[in-house]
Amino acid sequence: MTTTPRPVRRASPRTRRPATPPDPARPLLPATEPVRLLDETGTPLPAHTDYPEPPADVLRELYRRMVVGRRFDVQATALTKQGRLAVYPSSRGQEACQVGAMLAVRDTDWVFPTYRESMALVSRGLDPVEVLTLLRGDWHCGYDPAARRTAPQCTPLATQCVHAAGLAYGEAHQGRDTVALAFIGDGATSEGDFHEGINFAAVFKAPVVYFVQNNRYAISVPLSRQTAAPSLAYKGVGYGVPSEQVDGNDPVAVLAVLTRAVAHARAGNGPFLVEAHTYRMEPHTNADDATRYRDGAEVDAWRDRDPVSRLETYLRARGELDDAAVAAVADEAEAYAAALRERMNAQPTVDPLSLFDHVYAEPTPQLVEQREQVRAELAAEQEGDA
Amino acid sequence: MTTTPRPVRRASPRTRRPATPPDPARPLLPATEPVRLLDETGTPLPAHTDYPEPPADVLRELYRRMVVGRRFDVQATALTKQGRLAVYPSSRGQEACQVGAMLAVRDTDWVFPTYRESMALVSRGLDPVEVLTLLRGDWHCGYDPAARRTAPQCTPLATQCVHAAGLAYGEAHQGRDTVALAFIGDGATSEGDFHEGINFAAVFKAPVVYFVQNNRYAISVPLSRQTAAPSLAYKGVGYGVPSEQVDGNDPVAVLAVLTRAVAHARAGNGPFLVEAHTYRMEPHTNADDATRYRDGAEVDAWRDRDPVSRLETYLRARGELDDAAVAAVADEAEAYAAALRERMNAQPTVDPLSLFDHVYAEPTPQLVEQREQVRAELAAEQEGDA
Amino acid sequence: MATTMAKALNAALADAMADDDRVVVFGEDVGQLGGVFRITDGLQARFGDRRCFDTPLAEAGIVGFAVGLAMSGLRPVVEMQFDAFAYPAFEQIASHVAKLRNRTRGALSVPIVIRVPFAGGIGGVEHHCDSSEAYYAHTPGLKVVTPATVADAYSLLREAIADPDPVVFMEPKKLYFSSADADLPARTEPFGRAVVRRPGRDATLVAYGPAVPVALEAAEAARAEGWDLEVVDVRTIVPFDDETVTASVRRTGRCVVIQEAQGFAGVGAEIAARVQERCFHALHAPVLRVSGLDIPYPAPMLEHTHLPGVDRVLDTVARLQWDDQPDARWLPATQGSAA
Amino acid sequence: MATTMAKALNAALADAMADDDRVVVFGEDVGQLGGVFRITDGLQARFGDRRCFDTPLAEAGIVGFAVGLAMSGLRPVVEMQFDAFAYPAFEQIASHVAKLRNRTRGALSVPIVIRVPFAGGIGGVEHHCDSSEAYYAHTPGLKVVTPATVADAYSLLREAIADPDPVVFMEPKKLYFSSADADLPARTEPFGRAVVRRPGRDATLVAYGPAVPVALEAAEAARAEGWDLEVVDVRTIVPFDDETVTASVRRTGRCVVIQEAQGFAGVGAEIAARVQERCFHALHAPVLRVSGLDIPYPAPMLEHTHLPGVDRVLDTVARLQWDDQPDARWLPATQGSAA
Ligand SMILES: Cc1ncc(C[n+]2csc(CCOP(=O)(O)OP(=O)(O)O)c2C)c(N)n1
Ligand SMILES: Cc1ncc(C[n+]2csc(CCOP(=O)(O)OP(=O)(O)O)c2C)c(N)n1
Ligand SMILES: [Mg+2]
Ligand SMILES: [Mg+2]
Repeated sequence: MTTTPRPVRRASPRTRRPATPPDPARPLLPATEPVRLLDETGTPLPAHTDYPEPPADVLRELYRRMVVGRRFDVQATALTKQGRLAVYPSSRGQEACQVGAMLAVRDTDWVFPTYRESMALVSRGLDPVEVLTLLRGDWHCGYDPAARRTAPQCTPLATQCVHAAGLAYGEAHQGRDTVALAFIGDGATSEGDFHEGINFAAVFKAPVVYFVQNNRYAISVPLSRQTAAPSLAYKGVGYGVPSEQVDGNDPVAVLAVLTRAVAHARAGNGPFLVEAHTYRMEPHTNADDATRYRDGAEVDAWRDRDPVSRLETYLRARGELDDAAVAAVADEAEAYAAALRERMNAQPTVDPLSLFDHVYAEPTPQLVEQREQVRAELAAEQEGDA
Repeated sequence: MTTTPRPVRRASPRTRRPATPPDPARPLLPATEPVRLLDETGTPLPAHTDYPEPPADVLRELYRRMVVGRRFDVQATALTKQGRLAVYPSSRGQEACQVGAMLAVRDTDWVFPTYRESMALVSRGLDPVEVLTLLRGDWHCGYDPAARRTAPQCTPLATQCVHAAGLAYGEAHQGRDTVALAFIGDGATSEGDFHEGINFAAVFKAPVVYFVQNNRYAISVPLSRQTAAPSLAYKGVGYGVPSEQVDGNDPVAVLAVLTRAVAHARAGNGPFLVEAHTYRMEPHTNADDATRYRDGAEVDAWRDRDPVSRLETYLRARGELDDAAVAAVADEAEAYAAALRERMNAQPTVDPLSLFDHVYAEPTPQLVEQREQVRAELAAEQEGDA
Repeated sequence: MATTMAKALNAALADAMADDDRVVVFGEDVGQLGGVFRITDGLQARFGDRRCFDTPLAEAGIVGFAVGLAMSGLRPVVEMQFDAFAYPAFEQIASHVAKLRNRTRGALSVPIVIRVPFAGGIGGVEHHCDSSEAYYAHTPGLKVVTPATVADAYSLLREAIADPDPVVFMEPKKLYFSSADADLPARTEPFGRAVVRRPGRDATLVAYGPAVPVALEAAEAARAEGWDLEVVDVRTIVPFDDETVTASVRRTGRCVVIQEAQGFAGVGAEIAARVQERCFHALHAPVLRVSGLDIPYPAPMLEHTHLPGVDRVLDTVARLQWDDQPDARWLPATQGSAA
Repeated sequence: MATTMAKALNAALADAMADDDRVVVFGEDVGQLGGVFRITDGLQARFGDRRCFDTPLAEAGIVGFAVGLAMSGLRPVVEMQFDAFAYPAFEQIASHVAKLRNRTRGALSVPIVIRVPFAGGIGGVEHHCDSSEAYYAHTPGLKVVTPATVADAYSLLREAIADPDPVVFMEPKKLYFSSADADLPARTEPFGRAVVRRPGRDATLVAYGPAVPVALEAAEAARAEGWDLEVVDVRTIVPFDDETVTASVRRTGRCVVIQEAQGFAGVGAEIAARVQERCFHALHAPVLRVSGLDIPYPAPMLEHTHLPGVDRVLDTVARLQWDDQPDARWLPATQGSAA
């Protein structure tokens, strides 16, 4: 049954109530444009009242780590060609996000990375061989998450958003001022776990920063298939979570925005949502063929917004970086890559019987039985080989 | 590692860019206050430019169905006491929403109800005995969803939000102008499926109206534990979905807002999100004890905002309703309840062997075997009885 | 002292919370309401709303939040309101809860207890009566436990909370309000031990959770038919106690496995497969199974047809080839198919 | 003509779409990319993006959307990108896809095909190699199908799309690029029929999906040991073909069930339980099982230890009590436990 609404004559026709109360959405919505402190050429933009620029020494460190991070990333892709890595998802083009985020948190904070955050993790100081263990294939997680306060690189998309909420709440519950930083991709924001995670964090005022690297693709699927929202940062208000969008290829802005977001969370104000607009320069992984779904012109356009050269230009212009410093960082990056290459050349050995060690704290009788069976199989194999 | 941001001197210090582009969130955000056309006493408010009032004949029909609906609801609760229903979730207090929604859609539109929408369904014209089948316990769904274009009353919370998106898209795909109306409660908006459903609808521009009856409780859990958002309607913008909030106890406003939302969807503009602020007057179901988690004063306060008497007052004031008409509607409601009572007194019979009929289109050999076993068991039982 | 399983579970939670500050209890309606089955009754009042609290209505959220809390050093005990409403959390359970210890070579453990009121027999409407234990039992890394007695309810839940591994704790809804004498705090056999609830010489009934009382009742009724049946209560599905079960079957030479869940690829299949593997030469008849039908859980008025009751158990015991003749059921079909 | 399983699946989708306008294909990356395994390659180019399209990245969304599309009269075929990434959709699958026909007394049917690339053997990292078929097989209302040959891949997928019931179509990833001669459009045996892939007299190997080539290889290798093994390919786990399997085992008198999935409460347990129930008097040895270990799927470098290979199968065949002596493995344990 349908009804065709029509206006009704009223006793005292007036228009809508004049005085509207203050809009509760305003403090939660992002600025309509991404925050930028540098333009695309690396020239500083007018000072941003909300986001003071990080100090020069921090920016030099940011530069150093981005250069090393990029070199690491290139090396890792090369390792896939040499069969030393099963697969590698590059974050080339996302250096400002990967490294900026790690400079925004403390060593005591927890980080919840996805499979794409290898660069972030080595930038955090994790051993690159341990970071690449998952992708080399000798075990699922190569580092000690508790010791490094870094969750395993997460493959089931968006699931880490909920863990971050729980960890952050649990830390606060125990009187510690830990912040949790959860990485997530544009595509993964479509998953229910993103919704549930940020909502739990908001309801429990858990100190979490949700950091969306919107690199415009989820494998082949463009952003337009993930959302009809003006931008992903607009999701914050629906959870009562303040949000911001930032130019993800502006390293200074990324660091500034995340620093403030982390401070917001640490101060007990609950979660914060940051969306960085960036671009995945490489295919999804080395196994992907990006030419099937996007053209080179688009990639080229983003090449011009390269975050590393942008920061270099800026720091040089400010006199914070000269040729010698740039060369020194480049050398450091080469040395880092060479050391990694060499260590990755060693074929790792994994004891097959270790398969049974960590299913439960103590293996069940069934697993003990299966371990004996495998032990016998291995012994027979060796006999066969001998 | 932490960085303490500090301002940097710049070449040409200026403040933030002056000209900001138009805010893309604005057209999607709800008005900061719920839409109301009647105040709590039933007095009309100043005309609302966005929401013209529905015509008088429709309002009289709304009143009639609300009175019948309420009577049905009371009868259903009574049937639980007589053991004729296993359980009944009352929607008393939500009559404006339950009935208003059904007047906003066409018979050819699809409705996706939850377990709480019994009143809506009988208001849609479904046979009340069929509607109560689920709750009486003779089968899961008593009506033919395809024939009545009404999905089974949904228990797994929020899952129907995704079905509605698919149905609406599928209808449009086949050139039909069907709108899907999906009911959902405040609590269920926390589920991932709400997020995924409304996002799919938005990305595919599927004609769905998501209608949140925010009755302030999910069983015992108050709204404050579901969200930190200013209100649930603020979730729309994060999906690019326009949204509105409405006084859910103002029947005229509910109908006006939903009518416009349905028109928006039917016109090909994609989904629309409506949040109705209302209150569940009864316990969650007859099996619940609401005194454990809320006090009578709160319930009493909402009694003063009763949607039925509000509409009655208004229609009487407008001369659209007089004592005779009110009495006639009351009589109709009584007759409806009496007929229902009588039909529900008959003990339904269900053939146990029908258990095997609708697992697959054709029973598998395994089910055929099991059916024979049950047939034998039943025969033995009968023999035993005889 | 006579008490109910619901009260025993409540006492186990309260005692665990009193003994260990790290234990936190949360879920839907577990706070002020005390849970729809009142298993968490009074915990918020006693321990405060930082130790026992309601969450937003989202099960993946609840389990994932528990994962994070466990990473921070707490010991979360979460309630899924009903069996089928744990399904939204399936990814969190299968891909994280079950695997985190393994994925991190033991560096992270997630000692979470996921309480799942399960199975039927209470006249619940659809989606409120699923038997979902097989999904969890088939997922390595989870322990799966289900009490059938009041004392076990207390003891197994205490052990689950203290256990270093994640435990899916399946509570048979229909037994919540059955009462028995139990001196709480009771401590019964540990995880990994099945228990002979009733000794017998002629055949072994293996059952767990809601099927245990059915097995006991059937064993009682079987006396009239001249059968002396042993009843083994599995208690912990994972880890499974092969020793107790096989010892019993080797003694009796016959075995029927009883579960309430739909039969196909259920836990009963595993038990039947294991028993015949290990007891082949002791068996005088195939291991038979009694289970729910392979159908979606039916509406209340039909559930008694679905549920394996005493008659179905006795019919099956009768087919244990007491005369050493092959089961007639399979003969005609075979001859047909062999032709 | 030699073709691969991937190509056969692609052809089945294309032919189904050409034959029936109602067939729509969607999921993650199935459009322009053609799927990460290229199973949907070219479909969007040929049929347009209303018939083959990408969705937001959300599996419950994909399956729930398919439910709605099916209600509107379409025939959705959805792709879950990998096995473990179907878990977010578990509630939609278990509570709606499997049950809608039943819940509505047949008024609504949801003829959806859920394609799940599953199992390992391809060096995939964690969460990309789960064998999840048992979760679906244990859920009444779903049909569960898994091809092991190129021709079956085509034929079973066509049948799945035409079937009035929802079908979980499990595609063994490691077989995608194995090729065989197959004249497409091929039509093989219908749902509900297992097939004897290799006749033999001494024992029956029952396998499905990725385990079938292992079984065949083992049967070949077993000739050297003097065993003539029959191999039965189950093909459709639900509905299960008792007739073919039991006829084979009655002929051979011995049976080994092979699955790649972790063993506990898996499909192999069901098959073993059924076979011993139905063939008890024909069996010269217990029905044995070969499966993956009861551990989370391991990292690539260890997967060969996990996966049931030819040696594990032959070791198991060797234990089929050819000398009619009880299995020595169980004896010491038993005596220990009986003591
Ligand atoms: C639950 C789940 N579904 C599907 C996948 C397969 N998958 C891996 S990465 C990916 C795309 C993710 O895109 P986005 O979130 O934008 O992150 P990005 O890769 O761009 O960093 C998909 C679909 C997965 N890992 N988990
Ligand atoms: C997935 C799921 N989880 C839990 C439940 C149990 N449950 C039934 S109703 C309900 C509360 C729902 O609250 P709300 O969405 O506000 O709707 P209302 O009952 O107020 O109409 C809960 C938790 C369920 N039905 N489904
Ligand atoms: Mg992306
Ligand atoms: Mg509510």
